[in-house]
Amino acid sequence: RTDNRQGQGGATPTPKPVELAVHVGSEPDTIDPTLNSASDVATMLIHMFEGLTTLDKNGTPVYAQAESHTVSDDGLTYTFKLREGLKWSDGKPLTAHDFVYSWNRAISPETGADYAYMFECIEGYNEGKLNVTAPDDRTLVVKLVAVTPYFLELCAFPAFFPVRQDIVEANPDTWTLKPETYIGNGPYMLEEWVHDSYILLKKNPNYWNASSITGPDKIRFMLMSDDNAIMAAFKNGEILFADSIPTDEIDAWKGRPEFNLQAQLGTYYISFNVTKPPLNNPMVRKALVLAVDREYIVKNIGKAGQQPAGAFVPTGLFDVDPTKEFREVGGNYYDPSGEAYEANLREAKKLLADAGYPNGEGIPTIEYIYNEGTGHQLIAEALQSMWKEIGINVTLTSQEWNTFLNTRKNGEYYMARNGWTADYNDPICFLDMWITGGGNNDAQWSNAEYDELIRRIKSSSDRKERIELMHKAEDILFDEWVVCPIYYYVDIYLKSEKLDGFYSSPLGYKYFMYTTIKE
Amino acid sequence: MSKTLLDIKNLRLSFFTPAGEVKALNDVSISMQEGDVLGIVGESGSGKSVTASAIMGITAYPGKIIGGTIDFNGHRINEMSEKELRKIRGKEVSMIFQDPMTSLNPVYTIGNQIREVLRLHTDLSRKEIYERSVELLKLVGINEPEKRLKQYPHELSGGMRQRVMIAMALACEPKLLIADEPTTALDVTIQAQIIDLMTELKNKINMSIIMITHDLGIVASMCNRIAVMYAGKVVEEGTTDEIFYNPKHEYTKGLLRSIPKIDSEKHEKLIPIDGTPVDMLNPPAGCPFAPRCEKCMRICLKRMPEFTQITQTHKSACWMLQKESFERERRRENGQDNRKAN
Amino acid sequence: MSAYIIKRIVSAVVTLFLVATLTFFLMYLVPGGPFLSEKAPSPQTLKALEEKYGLDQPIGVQYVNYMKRLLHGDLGTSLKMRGQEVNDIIKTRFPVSARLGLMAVALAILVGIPMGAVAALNRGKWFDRLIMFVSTLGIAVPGFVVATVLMYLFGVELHVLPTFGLTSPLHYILPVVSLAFYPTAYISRLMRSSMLDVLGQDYMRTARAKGLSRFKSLFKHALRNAVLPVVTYLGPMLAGILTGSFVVEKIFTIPGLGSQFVGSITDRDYPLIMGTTIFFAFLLITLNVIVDIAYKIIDPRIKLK
Amino acid sequence: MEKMKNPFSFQLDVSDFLPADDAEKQSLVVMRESVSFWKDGFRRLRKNKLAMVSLVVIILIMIFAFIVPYFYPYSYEQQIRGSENLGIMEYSDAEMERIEAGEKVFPHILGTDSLGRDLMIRIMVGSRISLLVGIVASAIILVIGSVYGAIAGYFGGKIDMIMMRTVDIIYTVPDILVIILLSVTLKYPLKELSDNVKGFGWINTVGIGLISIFVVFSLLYWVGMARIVRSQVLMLKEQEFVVAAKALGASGSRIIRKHLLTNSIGTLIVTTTLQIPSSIFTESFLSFLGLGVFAPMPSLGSLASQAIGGITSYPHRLLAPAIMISLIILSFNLLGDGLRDAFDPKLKNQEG
Amino acid sequence: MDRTTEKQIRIPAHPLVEVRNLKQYFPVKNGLFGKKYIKAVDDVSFYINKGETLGLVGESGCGKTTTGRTLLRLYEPTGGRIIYDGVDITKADMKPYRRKMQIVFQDPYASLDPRMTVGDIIGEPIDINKLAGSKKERNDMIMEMLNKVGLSSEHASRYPHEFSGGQRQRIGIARALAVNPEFIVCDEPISALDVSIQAQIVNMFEELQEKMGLTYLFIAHDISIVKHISNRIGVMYLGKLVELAESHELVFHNVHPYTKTLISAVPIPDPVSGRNKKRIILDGDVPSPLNPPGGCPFRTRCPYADERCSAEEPKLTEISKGHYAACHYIK
Ligand SMILES: Nc1ncnc2c1ncn2[C@@H]1O[C@H](COP(=O)(O)OP(=O)(O)OP(=O)(O)O)[C@@H](O)[C@H]1O
Ligand SMILES: Nc1ncnc2c1ncn2[C@@H]1O[C@H](COP(=O)(O)OP(=O)(O)OP(=O)(O)O)[C@@H](O)[C@H]1O
Ligand SMILES: [Mg+2]
Ligand SMILES: [Mg+2]
Repeated sequence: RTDNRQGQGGATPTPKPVELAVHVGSEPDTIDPTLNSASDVATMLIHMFEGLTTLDKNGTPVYAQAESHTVSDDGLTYTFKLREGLKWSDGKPLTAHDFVYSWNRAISPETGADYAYMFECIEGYNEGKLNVTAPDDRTLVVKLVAVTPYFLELCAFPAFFPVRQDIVEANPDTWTLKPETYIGNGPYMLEEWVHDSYILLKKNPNYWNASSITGPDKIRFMLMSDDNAIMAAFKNGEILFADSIPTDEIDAWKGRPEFNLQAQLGTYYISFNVTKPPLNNPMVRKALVLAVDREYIVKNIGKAGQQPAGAFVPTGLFDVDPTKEFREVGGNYYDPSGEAYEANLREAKKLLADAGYPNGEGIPTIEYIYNEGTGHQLIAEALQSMWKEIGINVTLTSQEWNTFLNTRKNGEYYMARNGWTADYNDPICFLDMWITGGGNNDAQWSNAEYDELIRRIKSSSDRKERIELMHKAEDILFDEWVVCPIYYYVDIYLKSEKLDGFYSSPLGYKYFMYTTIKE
Repeated sequence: MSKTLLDIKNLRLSFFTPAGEVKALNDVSISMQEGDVLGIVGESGSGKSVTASAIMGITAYPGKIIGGTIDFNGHRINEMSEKELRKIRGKEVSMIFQDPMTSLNPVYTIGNQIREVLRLHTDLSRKEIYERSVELLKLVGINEPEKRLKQYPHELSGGMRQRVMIAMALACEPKLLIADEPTTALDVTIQAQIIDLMTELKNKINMSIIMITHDLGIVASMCNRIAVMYAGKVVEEGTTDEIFYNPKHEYTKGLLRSIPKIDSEKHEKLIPIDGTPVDMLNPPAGCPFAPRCEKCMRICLKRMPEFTQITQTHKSACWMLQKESFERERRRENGQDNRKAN
Repeated sequence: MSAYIIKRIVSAVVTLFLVATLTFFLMYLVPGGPFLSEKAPSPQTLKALEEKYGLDQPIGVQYVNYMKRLLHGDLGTSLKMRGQEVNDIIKTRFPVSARLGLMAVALAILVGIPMGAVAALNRGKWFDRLIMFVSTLGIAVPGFVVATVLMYLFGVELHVLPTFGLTSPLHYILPVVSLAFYPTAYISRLMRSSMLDVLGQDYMRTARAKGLSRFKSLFKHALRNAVLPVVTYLGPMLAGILTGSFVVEKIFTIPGLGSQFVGSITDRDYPLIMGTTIFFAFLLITLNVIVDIAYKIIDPRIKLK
Repeated sequence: MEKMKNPFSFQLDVSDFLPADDAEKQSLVVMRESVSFWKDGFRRLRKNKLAMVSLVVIILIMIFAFIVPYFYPYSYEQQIRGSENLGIMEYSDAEMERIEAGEKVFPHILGTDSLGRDLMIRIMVGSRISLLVGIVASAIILVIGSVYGAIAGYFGGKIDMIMMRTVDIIYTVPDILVIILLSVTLKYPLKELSDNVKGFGWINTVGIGLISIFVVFSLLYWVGMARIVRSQVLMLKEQEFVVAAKALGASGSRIIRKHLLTNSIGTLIVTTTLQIPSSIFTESFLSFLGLGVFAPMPSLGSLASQAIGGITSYPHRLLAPAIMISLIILSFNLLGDGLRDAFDPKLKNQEG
Repeated sequence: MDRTTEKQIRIPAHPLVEVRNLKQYFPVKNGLFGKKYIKAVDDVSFYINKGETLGLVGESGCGKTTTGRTLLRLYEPTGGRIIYDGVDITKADMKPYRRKMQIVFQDPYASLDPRMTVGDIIGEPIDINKLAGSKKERNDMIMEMLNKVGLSSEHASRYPHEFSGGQRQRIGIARALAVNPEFIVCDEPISALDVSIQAQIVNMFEELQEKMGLTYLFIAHDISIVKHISNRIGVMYLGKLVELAESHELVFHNVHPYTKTLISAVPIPDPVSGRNKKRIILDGDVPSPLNPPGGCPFRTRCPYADERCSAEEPKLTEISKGHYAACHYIK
């Protein structure tokens, strides 16, 4: 134990438990690991549950509930060996059967999990019964459809966490609501959930590696949603960690030790509806893409050191050679730097002229929609003025969030703000969405060659081939200029200097279980 | 004659409104003896109510007494502090108002509002106050007083409410009761009841009454003295008989002529007073009645006439009266020419 | 009285029914749906979910089903906050909002009424002007500015008051004050004008003629009559404030109904939208009845019909 | 008894006692200079210093919002590169260079925002929008609410019952739902209308955003006004002058127009001026939901709510629009109070 | 059914206005679904000949105003018939009759719209009935009306609050006269006026009647005025007509105990006869029209009432020519 200062005095018989209050997000819709799709909730979940593997400080998977695994030669069968004496937080033993149940539950339509598709790589996904078996209590055998190099990473993903069959079946919808029924297997367990106020965790004595958990006795996740309130609470020391900052305050915090940023696997981009003229013309789209000064947006609006995007797949994803990034290898499709802006602009104008719209003449006013929010609006306003430079007039329309999603999804727009973050460390996350008819193919784009590429990637078991195909796919995306990337996301957060031992994964999960608070 | 109860001398009172100074009372002198029932009659806006509130010391904002004195039962009202005045109000002099509908607070019971006066001016215990309230309601002829005490003003008829107002006014057996048009809002049959009641009570507890009204009929039957006001002035004052049978001021005369009498057998044409009442913001320089007066003379338009004492008890301010003495004087001066007088 | 209550109940049921019906159809007309998010769920998942919650049925059927359940007092379960019953959500959130709201109303009344009354008594003098100036300002400054500024001033700069949650009495101060800001200003204006009316009434003259002191006549006779318009305003205001303020709850991290309600709409959480709306309507109607009765107690002339 | 003094202590002559003729009498009855109701009201209004100051302030704000922008060297949407996030009266490096080069650069009085837009001009234009919204929306509310309330109150009975139930329902049904619905349904038809139907071109000039705001107000926010007017009308319709008009054969609409509404003017003024602030705030709320003015056009409400995120770093960005809003509202309210006092003759001031 | 058409009084050949068994009940809510009625006017019949004045007296709330207004169809009558100049107008479209039948109100303050100029007030009937072809004509008509009631043309641009009560009442009369009516209901037109002004107005009414051949229903509670101006007088009590006779007859030879009380209660503006006058003082108040006593309405206050009075409602009967009274004990 690192935090036993109270004990040193010896005068206090029962030391006051150390409690850490942090903000990672607002009231969750659900804390069912299978159902969750929010990354802030995932942070809470990794404290209360554990998969077969977990991610370490470097983001690489390490054994967690599993103590070892073997992979068949064809790379399609994974056999995990679970640790001995694993227990649920209520003391009941945890077995491989629990994983079988949980994973099958995740893909069941009744469950309605957003992330069900993550189990696609396992055999039997389409039939509704996964080929996952537990020959004995400590062995789990998983049959995959294709080689999935990131499968161990997937196992660390919340959707792959085990849940307790008896309890979930008894309270299918409500088991997450009360500490008594919210049984996990992670280092912490739920003590109290006051909706819209906080979620309080305490240490789980039944965790297999409880002794290694050096973090505070209790963690209180404050469920706040007002940026100013969060900042005020952080300033006051009422919380030691804050996951969001009002954008206009970023400049003031930059350079302070509390201010942290970390690249995130995500891209802020603009969708073109490629079915609507004049956006059905790739030259026009390219002109629009080129006419954006990304550095300006990042510097003046994003402010947090986001990286101007020169392609769609963000930085931070590995290429064939794991020391190289996919992005590095793929390179930019255009130069997103500020210096190149003038040249880009010239090219954009030329493109427009070539497309038959010299100086934008003949292009009707195009509508750009975005959802409510100051940052989105500022970007929209900046884009509007940049596009005006090449003679394209854009009107801005803000929409209420759900309406916006609906409009975008149904393709009832011309241009729309968009954003995508990875669920796991593989570029496919950013590419398979563009297949014809894909649920997130907001561009309504369709390209047979591309579809075929994606199909091949998905069934390929060769990492090298896969990556190469993925580069190819991205090339097609930018041959046709389907999207207009703006910047790659970064994760900014404020962390008190008092907090030691904190780390966070590239997917944005925050680990508090090893933190200590210094005076 | 018995003791003087109220003596108002040269009272001047103005309202300082944004539109200008409204000279509501312009040199008003009235006096009354103990036991008198003084009627004040006059046009609407002639200052009757203002006079009454001045006696109570409750002149409304933005009104101010700017001259004269009010002596009541040994107190100089216009020089007393608010605190001293409060001891007199409701105890030695009480007032009831024209509209019993609005003069009672609608949200408190009758009992509550009567109790308030008694608690303020007497040291009676709760129980005694209750008994006194019951007794008072009985006195003013309200049946089932216990029940009435628990009722709210809106649950009573107009006549009943006015009785409650009277009961409240009588609570401390005041020396003087000022009734400002107490029956105007009531029906004739109810009016008759109230007037009967007041006369009866006056005799019972020996108080004096100032009766303010428009209705000459009421004055005729209940008052022994009458003051006639016009435009902030008392223009004639005398005993009831003197005013009715020997009116000296043209306004009084006109007033008497203009009312129909129910007991007259034939259809007589009414003789109205022409013209309209004075605008008190711009009162004329001379006699305020002059513009409406049939006998108006040039002097009337220029100068306010002084009082002429007709009898010990009767005085009137009219140039017509002065004219006679002026002519008498002139006759005496000239010795002859007595035919010239009109 | 009981006849009055029965009558009100009958009309309340009709109103509730109409409000529920209108909201129901409005809700479905509004684009979007409860299961949308930045990452669209797969069509299978979507279908499964819609089936699970009966959203795949024709709207008419859904309506009838909903109404049937409503009759049994069942408001359904939230679509967004998985597993939580709307009844429970209201049950846990409303008391929080209500507690805050009641305090704010109390504050507004305790400050607004004397302010208005004093202003009326000093009509036209500088004190009146000052009070009217301040209360007009109170109406003019938007709630989110008030709350944020208060939070920064007292929470961060002066560091004397906590800025979030409701764990101690101290925690109530900032949200209550922010919440009370507008109603205080409004009440004081209302009070001033009705007080001016009352001061001109005949019974005030009667009170003076009785020999009552100024203070007493004001306190006893004027206040009670003047407060009537305030009472009328109180009904809808209470309903609004008790069901919580989105802004204040969001800024001070208070688990109330107000933030929940706005959230439910952006989430298209149909049962929650319905539940909260019906609850609000119910509360509004109830409070209006209570206000009517309070009105009758204050002013016995009022007949309840 | 006082002794009579000599009545002729001053000189009188015989002619004084000659009867006065009508002309002489009449000359005395000076009827007050005729002041019409409105004139009289305005005279009283002019005496109300606070109201007059407010009026002046309103006029100044109008000039500030509607006229000054035409002469201002910056425009509200102009993003000056390199001049982002300037403080009050600050110049950017580039501008400093230009100044050193002898050029005249108009100062950014209130600084610039994060896109390098001059805040002063944005406030001016924002004031224009907010004033427009505040006044027009309040006017719409005034018209719809008062007509509706007057009809319900005047006809009474079943009509009243149905109309007031409708009001209750509109009041209770969540407005956001309706607004969202309108935000998706209104825009394109309005655009259609302005583009394709003759005579509706003005819609584009005013802006579809503004028009749709007004539609929202005319659908949702008039109910409070309707209630107030109704209760006023219930009181007024018992007045004899209304019966008189009926006896003369006046129609319901005439009575409502000529008698009931004109006599509710005091209430109408006050309620309307109180409505202005909430209209201004509602606009910024609506623009979030996709119904307000479209970016980059600012309104005071949206300027304030966007600045709230930078309250510690750039407090002036919040303060400036907030003060402007307060100023507008304060002056409208004080003027409204003044108007009410001036035009409501029944307000007595009786306090001893 | 029969009762409603029953003839209570003999009606001469061609009366201008005829009212038969007029009823006006105002519904008041009672309990949950119950309704009660205020029988403001209950089975009242009378007629008015052309050029005649019928006075109507009675205590406050006895239904005088309601009678007058129902007669003008300002309220829809609950029962009975109104016949104007031989035409039954109980259900007729009133538009043409609004020009023939007018009303003057009690309260000169409340009956003039404070927001209109005098000119507009008088112009209103002209506008409504489109009596003037041009603006000038309208102006001329307004001036004519003003002159008719003794006001000058310069008054047209002023507002009511600038006038004294008497002048306002003149404005009210001018408004009624603007349509050139034949029949005017005068609803206590002088009660709110100063004594010295009352006579002016009464005289004016008389002059106008002479000049224009007007017919009046003259409502007042002051019986001396009513007697002065009316040819015949009806006395109402609690919604019923209790006595109807020639004015002189009614004042000096009245038979109904209520009429007697009413007349005795009028204060005489003469000290001697005033002091000596024997007044009948009634106990109590007029009962509420919501719960009228059964039988004779007056029985609760009548000094002569007995069982018969509570059991049976007396009918209006003709006791001498043109003199009707409703009392069981008419000598
Ligand atoms: N509060 C006030 N402000 C201004 N002027 C006032 C005020 N009260 C009374 N007056 C003026 O004082 C004058 C006398 O009023 P007062 O009420 O005494 O008349 P009155 O004789 O009682 O009339 P009425 O018979 O109508 O009651 C009137 O001209 C009136 O305009
Ligand atoms: N519109 C109405 N609705 C309900 N009740 C009414 C209405 N108008 C009059 N009444 C009632 O009808 C009865 C007769 O009223 P009305 O006004 O005719 O009496 P009135 O003889 O004219 O009295 P007053 O002398 O006070 O003018 C009263 O009890 C009154 O309350
Ligand atoms: Mg008076
Ligand atoms: Mg009447």
